[in-house]
Amino acid sequence: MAQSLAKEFTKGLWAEIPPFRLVLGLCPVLAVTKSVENGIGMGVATTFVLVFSNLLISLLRNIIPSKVRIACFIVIIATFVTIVELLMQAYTYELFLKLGIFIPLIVVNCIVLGRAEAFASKNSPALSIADGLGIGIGFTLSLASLGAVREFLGNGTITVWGGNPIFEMGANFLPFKFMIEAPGAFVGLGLMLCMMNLIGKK
Amino acid sequence: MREMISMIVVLAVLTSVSGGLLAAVKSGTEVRIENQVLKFQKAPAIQDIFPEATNDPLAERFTITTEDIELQIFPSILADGSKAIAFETKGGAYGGPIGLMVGINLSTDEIVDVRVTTHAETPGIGSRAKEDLSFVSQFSGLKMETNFALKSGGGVIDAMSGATVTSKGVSVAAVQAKEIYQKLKPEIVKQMK
Amino acid sequence: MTNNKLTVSHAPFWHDGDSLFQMNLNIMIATLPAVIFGIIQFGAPAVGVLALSLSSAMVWELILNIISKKKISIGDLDSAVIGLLFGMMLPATSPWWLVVIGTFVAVVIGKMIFGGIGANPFNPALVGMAFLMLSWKVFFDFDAAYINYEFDFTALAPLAALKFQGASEVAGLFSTGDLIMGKQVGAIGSTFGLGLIIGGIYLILRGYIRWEIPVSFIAGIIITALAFKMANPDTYAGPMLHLFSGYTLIGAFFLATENSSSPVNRIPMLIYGFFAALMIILMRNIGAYADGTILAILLLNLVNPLIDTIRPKALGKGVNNA
Amino acid sequence: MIKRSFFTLTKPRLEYDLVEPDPKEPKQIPIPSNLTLLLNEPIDSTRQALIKKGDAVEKGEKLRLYNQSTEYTISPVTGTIDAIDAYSDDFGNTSTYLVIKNDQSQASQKEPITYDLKDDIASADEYFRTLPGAPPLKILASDDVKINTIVITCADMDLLSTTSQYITLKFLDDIKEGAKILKKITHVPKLCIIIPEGLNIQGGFDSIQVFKTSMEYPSNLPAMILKDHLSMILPAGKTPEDVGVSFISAEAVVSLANAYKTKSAGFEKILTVIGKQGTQYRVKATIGTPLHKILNAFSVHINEQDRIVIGGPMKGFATYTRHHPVQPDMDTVMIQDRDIIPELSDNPCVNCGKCIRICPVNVPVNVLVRYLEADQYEEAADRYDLESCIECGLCAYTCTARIPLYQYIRLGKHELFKLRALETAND
Repeated sequence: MAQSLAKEFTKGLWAEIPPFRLVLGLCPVLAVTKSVENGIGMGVATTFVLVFSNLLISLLRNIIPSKVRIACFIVIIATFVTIVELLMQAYTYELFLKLGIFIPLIVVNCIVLGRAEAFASKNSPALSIADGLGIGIGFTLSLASLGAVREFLGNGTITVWGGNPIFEMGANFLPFKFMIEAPGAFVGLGLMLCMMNLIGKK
Repeated sequence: MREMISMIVVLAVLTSVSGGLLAAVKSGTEVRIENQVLKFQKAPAIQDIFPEATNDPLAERFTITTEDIELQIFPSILADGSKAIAFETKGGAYGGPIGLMVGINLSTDEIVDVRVTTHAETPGIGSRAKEDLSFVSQFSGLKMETNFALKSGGGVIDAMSGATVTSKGVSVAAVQAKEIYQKLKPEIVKQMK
Repeated sequence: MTNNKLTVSHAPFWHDGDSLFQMNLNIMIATLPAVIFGIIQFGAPAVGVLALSLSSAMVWELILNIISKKKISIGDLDSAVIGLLFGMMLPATSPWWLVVIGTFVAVVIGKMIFGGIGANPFNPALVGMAFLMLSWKVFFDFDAAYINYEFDFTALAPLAALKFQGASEVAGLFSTGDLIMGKQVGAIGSTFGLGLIIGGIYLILRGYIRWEIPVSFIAGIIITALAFKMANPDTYAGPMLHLFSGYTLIGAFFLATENSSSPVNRIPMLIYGFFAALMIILMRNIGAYADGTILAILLLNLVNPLIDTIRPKALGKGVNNA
Repeated sequence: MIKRSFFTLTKPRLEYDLVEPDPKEPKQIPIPSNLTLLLNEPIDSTRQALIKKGDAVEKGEKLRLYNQSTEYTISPVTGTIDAIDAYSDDFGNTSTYLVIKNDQSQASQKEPITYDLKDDIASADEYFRTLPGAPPLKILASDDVKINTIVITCADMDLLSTTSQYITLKFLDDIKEGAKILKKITHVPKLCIIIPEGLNIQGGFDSIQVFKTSMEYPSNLPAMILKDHLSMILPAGKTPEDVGVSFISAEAVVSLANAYKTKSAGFEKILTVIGKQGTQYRVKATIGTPLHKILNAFSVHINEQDRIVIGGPMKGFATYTRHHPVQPDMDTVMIQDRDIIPELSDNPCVNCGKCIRICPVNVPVNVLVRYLEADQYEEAADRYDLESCIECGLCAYTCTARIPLYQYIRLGKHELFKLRALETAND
């Protein structure tokens, strides 16, 4: 049991790491990775939703009639997303201002619905939590790393939490602003995918 | 038929439980959220606009409701004793709406100062509207009759170089503030006593 | 009678003698009037930028050839043309690293990773320019770039002046004759309108670019700008200012006509040129950018595969029984 | 090789050569000691062949491989069979070649074979398929194909070649005679004749309709003649025979007329030889003569890496051996010096659009070649008009990237044909 738990958890960190391996949930990936901080925030919010929706769907998997399962999943996911949104507004308002409209979009994030459909609705609660946690942390890591690349190139800083950069290039550094813009997200994602494939090929 | 009923029951229960849950969370966080909005968005702007206010504009805020607008007004008494108000308007820009807090002196009808509250502009380009005060300080002391449009649009405001759309958003918000003010001034004065 | 070997190959056994090298060489020759004028006007720094841009573009391609273990392909001069056109779009005061990064983006991201010559969906030089303009806007402020120069004409970039001061302010500053003769501030190779037109006509006559694109492009600029001016003469500038300032002419003759990213059938070429020009005027008059040429052409590059499906019916297509 | 002109605002025009007004007599090449004949049927080692090495053959004798064979060839000389072997062409289609040793001593003693001819197409097909000019008697005689129009082409298909025009000028009466025979034996309702615009022909052709074709390449290709003169659009992927039109060369008509006159087959083929400097020679050679005999007669020296092209510069094919024999359908032999051979490249298409502008039938060559390079032949045929191509070679002639486009298209059609055959077989 412990072994399969570990397996479900670790697969989300490399073998099926979203968005690179699954290439799912690209909308938030492209939109919020302007900085590491935003990436982590979005990742944590998604992880929260993922874990709880996985848990609940796994618990209810024998009750939910298969014909209306997608509707039920959406209701469950949407509930958790709204809760996350309200909590963020109440406790981390600054982050909420940055992530803004992308939080409600977690509802339609393919990763969340995908895990609900592909995993949680077929597996036990413990495994579903491990899966949700693994995928969520993998997602957070991807967002943070893409955020780091884009923030570093595009702004010359790396900000992990709280608005103060932990790393900053000198005043002479003229940042590659393109990477902060939306097209830079595509280019950055493409180059990272290319790197991952180069590493994974061996 | 059995399946049908079970479908309806499950969905109904699920939605009502989630509805209830959301209502509970919402009511639990409502006050805190409002405070957060005030604290992070409006308070700094108001502090900047009325640095020497002798009252507490945040605490004395009130809301004016007419048929089509609902407006939160922050009244202030300036150092020289004259009355002023501040309220927020929105103007569309590059990355979404720009919120602009406009402070107006009630007795002279002049703009005290304006501050950008919320924006989603590109860092380093449009975001200068918030950080670089030389742009917004152009509004200080302008009469309400002035045309707040950009110079290229026939007004008096110089656009930030390289950030025309953001500048335009700010100016649109200012023009909107002017219209609201001219329309609601009697009501505001009445409420302030 | 010795039985020595013969050459065996396939028909046709004639060729008109054209080659990629010839084509690219001719494009480079066509840029000469504008380039020489730019060098005279902006002096030694312009030579530096052009030389670095041309050489670094070729070096990037060479490096990519070596890394990907492909045949060395710089001999077809394609990256040289990319580098040269790229350099022509830069202000003479660009720092060296800007040029090198720009050619990297142009050649590597714009061309090589799509599969090299002929496979690029966008004009590589424009991809490089778009990256740089979004990243380091400050270097593309031509007024600031030439602050230390002394010119015997109005030292204002016409389009930036138009954007920030309005058409009525700009109206008297630039005469069409001055603009054509290069008496304006701008990028190294884009100011000398007459030279660009001469180069473009040379290419059209030699058959290396297709006349439909520049002609419909220029027609699009004139018609759209005129429509705007007629709607509101105070706010919008006339077609001549738009035509002879910014990147319009280099766009019409050298950028929009890039082979891989432009259509080859007649009607699509006309649509492509016209709409690129329409987008430029829209961006200049309504949008946020002072000069939208680069983004407008990139946008039309994007729809090129779609519009290029409009083509004449091939002989016998769909005929079942004659 | 024609270089592009300096200014090329309009697309390049390639014009057919016109035969000189008063052409010299062709040079007669003596019958060589060894002749090679091609037989369009592969060797089947499991069957007993009718002919074998060492067999004696007579001039005019019909040679077949097997009893059931429909393919045959006619020996142009009296002698012995020296070799029978397999031959394979560019695309790997196999056939057979026979080498016949000429034995003059025997020839003089015997009377030439004459045939028992009837005035119908089947009997003509029985003996005259390999006449000089290769008349399409097999198709005309076939019951599967209904031919209602025969077009006699006195215009040459390819550039530089003037064989057909020469024959038209010299043997006009034979053509008229041959046309009458054709009409009589085939009962085809419509007979027309194609004459190049610039060729000055005296006299009319009675009931035969005459069309003058333009001198601009490729207006003499069958699909273009159908379109320009017969108001028929050749459907993509179909041959002219499929729509009831058969093309026959002027030489074939002339040799048919002679064959009926003498009741025996002729073997003298007229050829245009184009030397390295573009000089034209005209020769008369027996079918089966190796090419080097002809070239030696004009002292054309062949160096290493030169090219011998059978056919014209646009549609011909290069042979790997100077022993390649003269064949019934051979019109032209072109020699290219190694220094003027245009080099090809493996560059990808750069989308310059020159092929699009020059293509006479609007094939989207730039897209098509991308599919062909990726071996997607069915897609190429369905969406990018592979089969509409009339194989004029102009796209490859003009290609900036020097892609062998014409070869890609021919290969594509060949592969497509194989794919379709496979599908039919599976069904």
